[in-house]
Amino acid sequence: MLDIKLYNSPEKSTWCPGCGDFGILNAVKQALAMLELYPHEAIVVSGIGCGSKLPHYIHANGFNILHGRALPVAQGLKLANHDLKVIVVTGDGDGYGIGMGHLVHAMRRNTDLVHIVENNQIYGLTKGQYSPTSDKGFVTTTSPDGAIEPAVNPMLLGIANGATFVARGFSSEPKYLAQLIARGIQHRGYALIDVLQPCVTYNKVNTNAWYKQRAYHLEEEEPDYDPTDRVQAFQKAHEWGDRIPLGVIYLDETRPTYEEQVPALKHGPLVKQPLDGTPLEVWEAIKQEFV
Amino acid sequence: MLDIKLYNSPEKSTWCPGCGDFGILNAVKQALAMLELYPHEAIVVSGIGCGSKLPHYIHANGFNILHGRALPVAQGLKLANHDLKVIVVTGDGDGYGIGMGHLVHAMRRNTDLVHIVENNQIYGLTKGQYSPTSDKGFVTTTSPDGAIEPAVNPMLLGIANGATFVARGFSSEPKYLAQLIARGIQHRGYALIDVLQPCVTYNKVNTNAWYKQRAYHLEEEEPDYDPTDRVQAFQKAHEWGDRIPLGVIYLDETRPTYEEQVPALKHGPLVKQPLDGTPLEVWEAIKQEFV
Amino acid sequence: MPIVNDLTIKIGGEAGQGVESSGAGFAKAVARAGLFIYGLQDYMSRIRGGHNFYQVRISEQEIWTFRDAVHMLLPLTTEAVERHWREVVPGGAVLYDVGVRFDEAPLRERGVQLFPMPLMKIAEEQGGSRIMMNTAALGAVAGITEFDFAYIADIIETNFKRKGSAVVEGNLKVARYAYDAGQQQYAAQFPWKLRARPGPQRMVINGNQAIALGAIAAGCRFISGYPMTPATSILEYMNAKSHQFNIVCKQTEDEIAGILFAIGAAHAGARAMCATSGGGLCLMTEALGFAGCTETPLVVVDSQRAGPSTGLPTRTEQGDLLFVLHASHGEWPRIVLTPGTIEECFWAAVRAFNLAEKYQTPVLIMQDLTQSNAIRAVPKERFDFSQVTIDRGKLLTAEELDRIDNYRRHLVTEDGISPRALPGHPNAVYVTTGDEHTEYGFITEEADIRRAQMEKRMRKEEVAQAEMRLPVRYGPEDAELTFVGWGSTYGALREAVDVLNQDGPRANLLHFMEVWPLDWARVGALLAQAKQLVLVEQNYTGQLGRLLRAQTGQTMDKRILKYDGRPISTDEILAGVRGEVRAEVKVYA
Amino acid sequence: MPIVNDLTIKIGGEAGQGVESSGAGFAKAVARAGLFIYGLQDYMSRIRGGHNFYQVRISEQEIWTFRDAVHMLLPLTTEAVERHWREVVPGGAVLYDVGVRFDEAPLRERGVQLFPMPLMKIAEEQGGSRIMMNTAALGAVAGITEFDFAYIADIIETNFKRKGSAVVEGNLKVARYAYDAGQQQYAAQFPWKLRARPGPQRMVINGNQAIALGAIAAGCRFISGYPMTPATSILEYMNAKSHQFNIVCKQTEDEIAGILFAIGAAHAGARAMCATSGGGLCLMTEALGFAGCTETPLVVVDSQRAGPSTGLPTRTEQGDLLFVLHASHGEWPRIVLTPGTIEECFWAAVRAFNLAEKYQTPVLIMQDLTQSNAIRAVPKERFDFSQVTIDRGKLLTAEELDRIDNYRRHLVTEDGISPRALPGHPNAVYVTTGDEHTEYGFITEEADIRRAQMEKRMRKEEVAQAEMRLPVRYGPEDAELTFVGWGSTYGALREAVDVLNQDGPRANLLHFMEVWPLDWARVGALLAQAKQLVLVEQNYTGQLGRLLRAQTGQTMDKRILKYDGRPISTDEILAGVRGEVRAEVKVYA
Ligand SMILES: Cc1ncc(C[n+]2csc(CCOP(=O)(O)OP(=O)(O)O)c2C)c(N)n1
Ligand SMILES: Cc1ncc(C[n+]2csc(CCOP(=O)(O)OP(=O)(O)O)c2C)c(N)n1
Ligand code: SF4
Ligand code: SF4
Ligand SMILES: [Mg+2]
Ligand SMILES: [Mg+2]
Repeated sequence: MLDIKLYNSPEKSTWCPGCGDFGILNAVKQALAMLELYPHEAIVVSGIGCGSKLPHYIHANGFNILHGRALPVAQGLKLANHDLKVIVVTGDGDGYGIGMGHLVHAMRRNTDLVHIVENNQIYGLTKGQYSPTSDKGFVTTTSPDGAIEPAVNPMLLGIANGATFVARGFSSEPKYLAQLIARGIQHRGYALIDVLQPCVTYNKVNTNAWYKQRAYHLEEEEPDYDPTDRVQAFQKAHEWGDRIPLGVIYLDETRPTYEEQVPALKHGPLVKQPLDGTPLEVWEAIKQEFV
Repeated sequence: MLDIKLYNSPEKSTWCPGCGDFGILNAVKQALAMLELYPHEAIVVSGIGCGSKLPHYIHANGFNILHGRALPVAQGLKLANHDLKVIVVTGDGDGYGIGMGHLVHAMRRNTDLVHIVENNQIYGLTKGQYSPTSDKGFVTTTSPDGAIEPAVNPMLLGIANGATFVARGFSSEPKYLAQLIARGIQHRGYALIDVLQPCVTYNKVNTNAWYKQRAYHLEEEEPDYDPTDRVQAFQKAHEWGDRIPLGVIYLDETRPTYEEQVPALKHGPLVKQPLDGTPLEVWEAIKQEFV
Repeated sequence: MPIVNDLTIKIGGEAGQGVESSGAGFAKAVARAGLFIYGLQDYMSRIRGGHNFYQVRISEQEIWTFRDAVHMLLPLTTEAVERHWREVVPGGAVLYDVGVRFDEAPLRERGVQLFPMPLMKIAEEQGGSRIMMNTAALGAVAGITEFDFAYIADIIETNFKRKGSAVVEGNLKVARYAYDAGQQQYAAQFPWKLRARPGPQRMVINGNQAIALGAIAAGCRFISGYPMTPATSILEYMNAKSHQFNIVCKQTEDEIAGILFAIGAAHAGARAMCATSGGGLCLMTEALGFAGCTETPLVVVDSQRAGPSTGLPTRTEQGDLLFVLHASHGEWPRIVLTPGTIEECFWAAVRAFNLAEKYQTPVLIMQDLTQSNAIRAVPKERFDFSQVTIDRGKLLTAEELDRIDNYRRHLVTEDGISPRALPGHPNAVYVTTGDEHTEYGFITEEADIRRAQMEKRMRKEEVAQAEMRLPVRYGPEDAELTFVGWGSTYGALREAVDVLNQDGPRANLLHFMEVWPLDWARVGALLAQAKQLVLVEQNYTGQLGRLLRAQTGQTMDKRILKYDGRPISTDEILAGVRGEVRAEVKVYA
Repeated sequence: MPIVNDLTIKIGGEAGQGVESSGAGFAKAVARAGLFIYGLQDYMSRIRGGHNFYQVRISEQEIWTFRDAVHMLLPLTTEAVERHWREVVPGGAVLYDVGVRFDEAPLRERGVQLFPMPLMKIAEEQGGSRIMMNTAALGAVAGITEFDFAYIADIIETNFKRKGSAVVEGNLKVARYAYDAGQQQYAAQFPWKLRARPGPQRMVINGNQAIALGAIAAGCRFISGYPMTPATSILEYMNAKSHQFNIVCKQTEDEIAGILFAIGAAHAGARAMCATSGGGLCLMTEALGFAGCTETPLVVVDSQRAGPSTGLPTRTEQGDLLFVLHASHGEWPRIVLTPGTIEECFWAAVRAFNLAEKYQTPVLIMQDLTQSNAIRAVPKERFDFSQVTIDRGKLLTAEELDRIDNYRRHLVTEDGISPRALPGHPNAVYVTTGDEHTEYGFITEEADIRRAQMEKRMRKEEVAQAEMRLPVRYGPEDAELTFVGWGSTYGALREAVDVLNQDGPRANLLHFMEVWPLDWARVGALLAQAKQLVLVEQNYTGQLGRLLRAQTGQTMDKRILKYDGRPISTDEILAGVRGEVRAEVKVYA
């Protein structure tokens, strides 16, 4: 266990007091400390949104991308340097809305990274429009009659689309969350950790109390639950409303990661290969192919 | 039943002889004839790809969009004029690759349209690169070592993401397919019909014979199969390989369509509302709100 | 001697402290009293904390912009004092709660008066809640400026009534108490006064509201898009009016879907729009060209913010001009409007829908963050809805379609515009596509058809040119110096012209309210008449200047550019003209 | 009198009939015989049917483009005759299978010879398969032109060996038989002959292969993207070489992901690229600005095809220039290369990676469909890999990082370029963002930091300018007429210059191989020297001309524009200069 202070950033956070993002930040730091990953060994890649400012508030490599676009950058990064531990942090709008296409394909690919979704069921940074995880009927400035679409179910999404680690955490339980994140980092492949995150300013329905009342620890309440059983996981994934399970909902440890299967990476990370030094004979032989 | 010749276009198709798209075209025409929908009552919206040229080869309203972008246009169209029957036709690359984000959100929305995916497991029009439905290991010019990602499973995708009608057809069985399409059109909500479609030029693995050998009619072979049972459907959706079920895999007739829930559409299609004629008093009252 | 009805009040504090609502509320009260106001909002891309401000300028004459000089500063935090005390004119004052601590020496040295008051205490004791502190502050300002309390009472009524009468009562008590206290303590020392001038009502409205109103007036009943500062408020206003006008408002999964939904709706026949900022527009680029190729009418608002990339999400810029003019690969006709005032925003929206349907192509309205959010008191008659006309161009009616035969959606015509049928009529069953197509809309690769279609489409730009507005001139015809600008800087430039015409040199302004297509020969002639062309833009490279040189050969003699995300002020422009160096503004001669 | 080594052969037929492989195969055989060739591919956006052609021009001197005149037409279909017989020069011939029927009268009238042959029968009888008909046709051409059969045998060996010796044998037999038959029947009547000129080997290569090779030579080991004509072959070539060079080639879900993967890889330290066409570039627009803002080195190829929108997917255009120069909202530094020959493509790719890393910003290479696909015989020494250098700019080594302290990724420097650390070193743990940021990479909204960062980024363009290539001049210094062009039209313009300098008026060419940023004062001076500026572009609006006017004030005297998706030919340019009217080309004076 490293000292958690190692990860303190000089930047002051811009989050509202009471925001769930604080708990998530704390949990990420704890997870890194637990795994003894030094700041330079990990890179936190995020989108745009309140929660996506997280890389500025942790001392670790950080890359703060565009809205909805963290995952493809993270995958490219991992393919170029698979020595780095890649932690992706996005909002729910970011990850499940504008980023949906990338998300589904990232799940299929099973690149080794952990994807933490700060799911406050709202667009925070743009001041409170409904998000893809807002429950049906949720009233905002852009859904004055209540959201019409049923919410995206992240657990189901993960299971159906090939994610190999699908879990749910809660920002008000940072210790528990840290453990989930640590497991996600250790998991070889794409790990989704959806985090219930109260937005104290704009989401007056799904509040901290609302989540607290409903959230339970799956492995405690259902010790026989087997996350590797796809059908069981499928059924469990539907649970939302009165009771919300936390923990690993689905797990598949049998699939290789994407990068393990790329022949060009057999010799180690791409960025550690020399760029030049190809003997002239090789070039001559290639030129000969065109003659 | 209308005369199928009603739907003949003056355009000659550009498809390769033997292409599965012919069967799909035929099935769409049959379905329209069966439902006695006249050419002006339906609109066929497509993406870009071999199969997406279909609207040119059928006499009906047609709108041939960009690669991956048919679904959002189709939804906007339906919201503006819900009197039109909307038939979306895309390729597998189009629908499940570049169009994935739109697809998942369209499924959630449950806009009333039928979405036919001409799934040849390849990028046809760009001359044979692997597609999101290419099986793992499939060798093409852009996957010289075989595709690494496991194929997208369209049935699972539909079930998990909120599609209310999820079916599979086969282009070499146009009658059967026509029936599926007709059911899809009649279904109130988003209906996915994934169609096995041999690409005789670029897919030398998943050939007509390959599909023929494996495809079976679910409702015949498993008369007790209940597509409204989510768990059963989830399990059935995994079937691919030696046996491939055709028919309606999943069905949910309980969810209202998106457009039924939009208050502005209570008075009929948007395009049938007058643009002007608001009394000046109304405008004065609005101006007063700013005083 | 009192200085009546000519002052600027600035409130500064953290996000979440009600800076904007207080400022805008006070502005509205003053506007109701018959005075002109301009309200400028400055805020950070965060929800709580940090530092925001709101600046209200008040005048008896019509005003078009803010000015740098502040007469009364209301800091809610120490940071607010530190950031803004230098802006307060000597003789001006800082009014603050006694709890706000700062180094008073430099302020005194500058001659700035200090007006501490127990605002928090007043709020707690009179209203029962600290939240009412801002009400206390504004009450005090009113007292010190001897502004008729009735207007304060009135605005409190309006703004708080949906929170119940107890809240209204509380705020009224707080305001009254602070009013009296302020008047007693400081009114004598503060020369700037506010006197009501009852008269015709004026609207207090911002540019985005004006665009949304214009769109609704023009019959737009479909908006799709994705929230993005500073365009979101257009989507939100349309949502707020969706019941009254049966507007379909669709928040989509992203901006790509946003524009595509609108294209689908437009194709079906609705007047459809979307509104976004630069990053969202990037995602719409491909679809814009598709609309151009398929001849789909469409209105897209780009409310610019400071780029590149995510940039400064809550700050302003005019950085997208050349991007908007060339967005999407290949060539297709487009129309670009660049309204420069709030009333112009309204009319630009109306006009955009008519032009879009007339020329069957996308029309882009360039807005920016300043003009999206800034409010002005605008005479009501400037929004004369009876003057709004709806021109759907060559849209075929059902009756016309009943008689038609051999319908060709992309018929080659002299003006490039083809009769347009909406899908749904048996006589006009057609397909169209973003591939090159025949007159019928079928894909073709034939060179001659391609040329004919390309020329037909581009001809629409040539035809439209004739009806596009040349730059408006403000100021005398003959001048030593001619400003050249576009979009939201109109106000700052207009007032700079006024100042110069008093103090010299003689100046005027050529302002582009529409920018593409134009009759460039005439634009060139206008520019050529000027003795000295001074370009003023809020970007780094002087984009309008580059465009004008490309299209007319005319070169700007001087360029005054600002690109730090803050709106350029009349004062900064004047400084630029006079050769005074300011860090905020770059001047190139 | 035989005309030796100066002819054009054109094969036309349906997609799927092997038009391209036959044409390119023949071209390669001729190139191996020491002659220069240029092979032009024309194909439709469909997989089977329709009409494609392949045109091979052969010369003893180096050639840079095709010419309109065809000496031998090989139509595989009636349509091919109908579309192309007018291009055959009087005295030239149409060689065809007896099964191809057409109206012979007009051909005879023009003086075109008809060379029917039982090609299909030869293929079946000699080779056992109709598929070998094209081999028969090319064998016959070789016989008629009295081209040394050894080269035909040689290319058959090369092209068919992976199909096994039976196929090779069959084709050889067919070719030999047709060769003899052609020679016997028609050689005496056909004056154009091919004589081998054994000498140094030349590469037969197209522009996309050259870009891919250049990228590999420059150390690019990461390419991500999505298939799109005409850029796909770059992705495919990199895939083909992925084992040999350990290249990560990632086909992504779309072009947005394509560029973002590359940005991720580039940030990690790989030399990364993507290649697309206009539609895909539209989708990359937002990410381009992000790379510009975060100072990420990146190479993006835009192989242009005819727009707008999906347009003519398999046809050429230079329609994206202004879009590429202004793509993405806001302002950020970019470098745009516009190579005009196949060897320039190679060097542009090499240079692009060096410039990208040196200036830590995106470099765009503008390619087009013609140059993507057209092959030329290029002397091998033009691809001198020993001259390839790799300059990673201010990239900090591990040793330098070991000694560093207080690392600032976006340090403000005189040249705008900050020392760059790759993530992974304990002394350089940093974050960066597309929001405006401090030198450390943290989000900021402070005006002064914003200005400093904006100026720092834009300074890189000013600094880069000094090392960017001015337009290359071809032809004499003093000329009556100066062509101005960019990109793939170099060959057609160069040959037009040659013709004019023989026939008059005296001409030269200023060709832009790089287009942004440039030392515009020097460009302006070059343009100002010209007596008459004749712009030649493959687009509707004359985009380079507009850019040049914006940047230098120089106006083109004449514009020759083509926008029907077909490449402009030397002959069309000459016609334009001479005032001959042709439907394919628009000339504005
Ligand atoms: C392309 C683009 N569209 C829109 C935006 C505006 N925007 C910034 S954050 C955000 C949504 C934030 O919601 P979420 O992802 O849930 O994050 P949160 O703020 O709730 O943490 C949006 C729409 C943007 N930055 N870029
Ligand atoms: C934005 C964009 N990217 C790429 C392309 C090129 N493109 C055209 S069709 C196609 C894929 C076709 O595959 P699929 O959708 O499966 O249709 P099919 O041709 O197999 O019927 C691609 C990549 C394009 N037109 N637009
Ligand atoms: S707006 Fe909501 S999500 Fe954003 S910082 Fe505040 S509480 Fe957190
Ligand atoms: S390439 Fe394949 S999908 Fe395309 S038309 Fe030919 S057979 Fe059909
Ligand atoms: Mg959120
Ligand atoms: Mg396909």
